[in-house]
Amino acid sequence: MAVCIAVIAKENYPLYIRSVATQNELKFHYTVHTSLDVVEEKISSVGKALGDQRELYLGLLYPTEDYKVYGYVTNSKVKFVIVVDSSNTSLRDNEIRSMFRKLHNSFTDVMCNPFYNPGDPIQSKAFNGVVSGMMVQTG
Amino acid sequence: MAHEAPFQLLHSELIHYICKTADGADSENGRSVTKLENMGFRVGQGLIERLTKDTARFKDELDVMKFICKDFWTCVFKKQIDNLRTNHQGIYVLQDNKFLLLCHMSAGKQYLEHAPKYLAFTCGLVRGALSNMGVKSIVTAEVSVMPACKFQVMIQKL
Amino acid sequence: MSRQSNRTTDSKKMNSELFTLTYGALVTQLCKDYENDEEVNKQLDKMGYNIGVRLIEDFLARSSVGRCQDFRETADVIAKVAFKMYLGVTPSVTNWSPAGDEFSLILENNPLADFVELPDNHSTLVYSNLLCGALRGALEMVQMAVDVKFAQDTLRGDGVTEIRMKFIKRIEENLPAGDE
Amino acid sequence: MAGSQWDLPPELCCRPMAFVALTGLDVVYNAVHRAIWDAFCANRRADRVPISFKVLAGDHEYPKCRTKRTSYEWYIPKGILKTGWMNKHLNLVPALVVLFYELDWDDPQWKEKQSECATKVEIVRTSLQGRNAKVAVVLIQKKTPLPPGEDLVASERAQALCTACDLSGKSLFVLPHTDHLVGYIIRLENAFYEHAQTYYYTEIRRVKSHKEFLNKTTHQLLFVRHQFKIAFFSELKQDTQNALKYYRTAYSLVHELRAHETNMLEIKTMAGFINYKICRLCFQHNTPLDAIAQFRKHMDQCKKKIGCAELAFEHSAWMSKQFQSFGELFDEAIKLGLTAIQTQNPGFYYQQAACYTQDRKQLAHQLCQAGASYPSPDPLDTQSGGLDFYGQRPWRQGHQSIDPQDAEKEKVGILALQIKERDVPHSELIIALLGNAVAQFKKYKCPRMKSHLMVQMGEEYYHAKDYTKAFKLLDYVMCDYRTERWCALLTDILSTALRCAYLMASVKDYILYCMELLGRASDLKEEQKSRIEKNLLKVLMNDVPEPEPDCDPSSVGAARSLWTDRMALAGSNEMTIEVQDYIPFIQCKAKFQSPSFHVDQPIQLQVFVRADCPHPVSFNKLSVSLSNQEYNQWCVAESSGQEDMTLLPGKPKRYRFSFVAKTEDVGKKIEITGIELMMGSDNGRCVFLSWRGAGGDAASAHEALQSSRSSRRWARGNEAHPELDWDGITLQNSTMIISRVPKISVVLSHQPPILTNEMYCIRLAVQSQEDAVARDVQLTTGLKPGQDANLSQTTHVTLDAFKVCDDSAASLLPDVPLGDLQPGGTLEKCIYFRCGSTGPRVFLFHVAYSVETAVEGRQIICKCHKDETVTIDTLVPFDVSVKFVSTKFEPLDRVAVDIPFLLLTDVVSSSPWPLLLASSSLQLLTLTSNTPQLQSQLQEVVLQTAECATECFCLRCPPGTNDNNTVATGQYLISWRRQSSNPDGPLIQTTVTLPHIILESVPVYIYADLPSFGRVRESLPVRYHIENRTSLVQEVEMAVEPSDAFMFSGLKQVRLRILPGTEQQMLYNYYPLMAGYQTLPQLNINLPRCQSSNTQALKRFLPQRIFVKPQGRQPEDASIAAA
Repeated sequence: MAVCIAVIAKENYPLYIRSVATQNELKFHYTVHTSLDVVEEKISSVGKALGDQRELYLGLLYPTEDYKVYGYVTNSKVKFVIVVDSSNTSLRDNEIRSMFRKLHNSFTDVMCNPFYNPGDPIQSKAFNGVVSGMMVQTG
Repeated sequence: MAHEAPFQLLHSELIHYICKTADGADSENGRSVTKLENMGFRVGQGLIERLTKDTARFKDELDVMKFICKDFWTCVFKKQIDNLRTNHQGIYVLQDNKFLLLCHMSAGKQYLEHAPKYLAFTCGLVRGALSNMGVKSIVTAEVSVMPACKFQVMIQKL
Repeated sequence: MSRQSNRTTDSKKMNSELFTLTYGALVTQLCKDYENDEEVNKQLDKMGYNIGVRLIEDFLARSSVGRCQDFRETADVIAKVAFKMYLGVTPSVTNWSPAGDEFSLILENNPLADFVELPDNHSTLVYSNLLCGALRGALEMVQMAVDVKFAQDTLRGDGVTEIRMKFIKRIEENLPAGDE
Repeated sequence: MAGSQWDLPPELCCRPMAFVALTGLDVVYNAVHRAIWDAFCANRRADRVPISFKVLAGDHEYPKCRTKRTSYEWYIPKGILKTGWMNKHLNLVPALVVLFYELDWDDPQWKEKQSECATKVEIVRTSLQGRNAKVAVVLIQKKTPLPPGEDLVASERAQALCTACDLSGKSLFVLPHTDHLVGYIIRLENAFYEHAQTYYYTEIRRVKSHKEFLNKTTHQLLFVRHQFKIAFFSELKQDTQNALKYYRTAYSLVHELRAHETNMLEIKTMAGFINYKICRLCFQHNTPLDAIAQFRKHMDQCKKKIGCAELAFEHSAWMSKQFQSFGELFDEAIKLGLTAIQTQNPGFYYQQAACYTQDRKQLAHQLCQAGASYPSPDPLDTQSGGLDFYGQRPWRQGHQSIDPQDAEKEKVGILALQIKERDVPHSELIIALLGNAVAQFKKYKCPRMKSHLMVQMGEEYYHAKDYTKAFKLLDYVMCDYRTERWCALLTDILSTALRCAYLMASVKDYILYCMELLGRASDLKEEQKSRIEKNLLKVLMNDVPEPEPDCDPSSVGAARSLWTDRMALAGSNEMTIEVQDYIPFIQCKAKFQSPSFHVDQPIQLQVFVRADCPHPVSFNKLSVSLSNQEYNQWCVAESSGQEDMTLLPGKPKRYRFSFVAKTEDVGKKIEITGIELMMGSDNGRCVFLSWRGAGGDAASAHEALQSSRSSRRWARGNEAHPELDWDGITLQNSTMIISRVPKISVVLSHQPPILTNEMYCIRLAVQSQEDAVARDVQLTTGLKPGQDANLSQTTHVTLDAFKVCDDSAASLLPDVPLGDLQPGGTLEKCIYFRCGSTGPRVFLFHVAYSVETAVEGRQIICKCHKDETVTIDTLVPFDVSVKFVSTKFEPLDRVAVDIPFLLLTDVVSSSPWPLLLASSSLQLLTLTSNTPQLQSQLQEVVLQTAECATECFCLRCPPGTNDNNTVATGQYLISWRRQSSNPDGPLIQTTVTLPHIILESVPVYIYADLPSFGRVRESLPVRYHIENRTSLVQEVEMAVEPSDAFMFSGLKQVRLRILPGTEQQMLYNYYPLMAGYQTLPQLNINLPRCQSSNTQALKRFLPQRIFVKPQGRQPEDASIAAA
């Protein structure tokens, strides 16, 4: 279960950030923002790497003392970032993957909503619902 | 949902509507063609997003182009692009020898003038798809003999 | 090529998506062009009509359905054949009026409205109104004047999407089709 | 610096090396010894064995060795590791003591020296009481030794010396003090190294041997201690593999110790030490992943071991240090060639260290209550001045039981520590660590991480009240967040920056950040925004703003006074903000109503302004600056004027400007170079927001793009003009001034085509529809520029109707004044064109004038112009053909000298219009006219299209012109004009150059005189003249052949001579017999003297036939009679 989920535009500005209410929201903004360094590095190294399987899932971006940050990039260069508590060791890699899949599917639907203007912040209720499903329930 | 009748009819309604409303001030159909193009753009964005959901990340521009010519075209127009050429300097020419949206128009010179209207949406479609893949471009189409047509994609380097 | 994906399978689905998205683009364009939702609804109905009158030929050609005996049969053909053929869904036919001249098509999911989320400032927009026009137009071509409208719409928070159809009259053969 | 309490001891961090003591060397006064010592110390590179040498006095006191305890029965250890231990074995207790002694084998007093040496050895031995350290002797000798075995004395005396000093042979060395010193030294030290190895080996054995005496219950501390010692000795022995092994066991043992409040610190300290050693060795063995894994494990195990709650900050301090020193190890390893990656580099550890120091700081703030005075006696000082064991409390050293034996002491001690913690400069530590981290992340391509850390640094500086530095850092990174559009983060940074600005009372920055925090890029709550807005307005009123919330109260006081000073000092109250780098709360867009304006219509310019702040805000002045400053005056709106300068939140306001362009700016472009909006007032403080170009700030570009794609409907319904939807407004930053539309018509009347060289007249009529007088109308006309170059050579324009202009006339006539033109009036003008070559030409008629009109009630004089062009083809007027014929109209291919012939000219008109041929003339060269004075036969002839006029001239080539070559004939001149053209207009001379002719000469010329006709049966006298044209006497044979048509009298055949230049005449009387055209009797001529010339040529001159009339009614006998 995630403590923060973010969608980042092609141009690296946030389209959607949601974090558990209890903790300092700003901190997560910073965490997500800094994680983009790694994302960009991974993206740019496509093709350079010898055995590069060009997966959309970027895996663990970097571990901090208290969080694990995972990344995923769509072919449209939109990034998803999921932050989980590093104390939460139960979470398996493929669970993270499936979370990203869910996100991606829901995001695609948002993109297909004719009333949504790509590049604008995401306000979709449906998307919000999907995200809520993945967040650590608090209070 | 076996076939594309509804889409084709919708498409021609689209053109009919746009060109009808375009009369008066901006009757020169340049403006209405732009409108069609923009609608196509938005649709292209959405389609490619769905279409590339399960594919591996693209290596480069050419990789994207190929995808447009094969998968994308197949899904939208039921066939692949017949011929893709490039000068390796950001210009690609996609040729479709039997373009779906022109098939129902009887070949013949008198229709050639209407061709732009029937291609604008598709130009937008391609441009939108590419732009969503991070490839900024200008897409133009030309018809010499119906129902064959060429789409020229000019990549805009940033 | 590197990505020989099994696209062919979902290409049908893609095509429906192409249709859905294109329709979406049309609706938003109309919303830009017209002052209020009422006019948009009207325009959609009109375009639906134009599509309907053309689509019916295609329909009769593909489906080998003959002339319908009564309105009930018509309802079934619409639901089981037409909708299936063109939208890939089969609405249920219910709520017959005692006189048998009025019924509802209940759509569990409405392909036109996949992905759509109506913004608040379009509360009175009947997003899928094209369908009404199409039905009206198509039936008119087989000498049936009907009145079609949305009774419920999931987009506006209803549980299901319901299209209400009312039979008005038979049109005499020689009468020309109504205006467009 | 403080916090050093947490630094790792140097003896832990250094690389342990075998310790060898050198005695008997006098490095001060003895040069030889000095040299030896230097050889040992100098350049100890990696290739030399790792030994640390020390020179000690022969009688040096080594640390005493405690008496070995025989049993651990009642022994209770007081701690894990003595603080002195490591240092002892690194620097105090040698593995080997080497005695240097000067002695050659053949020394005269061998005996004495030998015994002295023995005693020295003995002294050393005693001072090493109980240590296993070895002793070795080095004999410094002057002579180079003979190869082993040869020097019997040597071997025998060596033997003796060994026994005397009771040394094994292996411990006696010879050092010949010769030129190969270094070589010998290296051999020596290798030998020493072996000795050291064995020494440490035995030490390890010794420590191990204790093991069996130990029991699990009371001696856990010893288990750890021993493992550590073994590991350490192994390191000294350079056996790092085993060292690592033993350290690992030691580490696990540490964590097996029963941990409680009192010994927690000791355990953590030792754990930290051992962990350090392990990581260090892992890196050394180039297994960084092991190092990292070990460190993680270490941290996981210790994270929760906080220990004494009142001293929680100690734990954070310790944690921080752990991370820091690991970071340093990592960094060091990288310097030695290890490669790190973006996601695993020392930066993360420094960052984490910083994090823990931040915790430490917080805890310190919570726990160290101010006020309490430092207890005395100082519970922290110990009689020894230091601790006996690592990580113990000064006030209860060696105390190992669970609960402190003296609660009071405990409290005092803790208090002391807390008070000490108070004056630790935490921020310094944090900033230093962050600094290290920044350096690392910079290296490993993490720009965002870097800026994030810099933000933290900035905040730390802020907390440390170093506002200037804080401000610098924040301001530096701000733009990154702005350009990447992370509003939440930007807002956060801005808020801190604003606080700094407030506390420094830096007015400009304060205003700047207020403006941005009010703007759309900030996600502040409404109430915060309105608070900030209030402050901003205050500052603009030159008033002191309210302090920002949660500013440190102490500094707020200072800030207040700073502000009051600022406000007091006059001047410097103006400031300008370049908007394009920020996202201020006032947005601005400008557009010209149209991309071009005619000079006689007012130029309209709209400026849209919008404020995003919560409350209405008003400004004082809005001014647009244009590329041509003279117009700026018209584009100013001021609060003094009737304009309403108050902006309602989110409601765009439009300001319309319009001005009249200068007539001289026609054809120029006017650009908006900038827009300036003034807030505040001169008496208060005024801020100029200045936009570049037609507005827009750091964020607008993106917004424009988004809105262009947006599906949103422009402002719905009639509640607003559609254009007042903010995103809908598009910039139009420049406009063209184009000349006024002319109100005249230009009509051309003429008769195309042009005939070559004629003076072609085009009548130009300018009619005015102006309602004012069109002044100085000017015509520029002629060949339209930009056509084929040589057209301009052959085209000429003139206004003079009366003479043909020559080639000097230009192809374009500029600015022909036509005078003024009254309203409704018409001006006419004829222009004449002469074209020397055929083909189409484009002619330009550019009519310019100036007229006075009123724009916005202002009278302006503006120039207008109208262009007309016409394309006219040029044709030749007529074709002239010429031929030469004989007097008998037979075409001639050559002309005989001095014999008349005819020239015929045909003039065929190709003009569609009638031509008047005024006259024609010949200009002859060499030839002469046969007729006395020839005059034109086609005067005043009018030729219709395709009609032809022919002339005939009789010419001859004068004698003496050298024959047998061609000569120029001359020219044929025709002067003409269109019949329709003005009678007293000029005539055009067309000159046709006549073809050359080929001359020939004949030796004899013959011709006949005869009447123009004969009559049947009437005599017809024919006289033949024969001239000799040569300079010789010519003989001529003549014969007349009989003919049926004639009878004749005269010599039938004759032979005669003709003198040069003379002529002979022969008279014949022919008598025609039949009427009609009759061939005259053939006259055959033969020139025997010159066969060259053919007689046929001569025949050409003679008449062939004659017309014979039939006989008349009454016969004329006279004629017969005459016969």
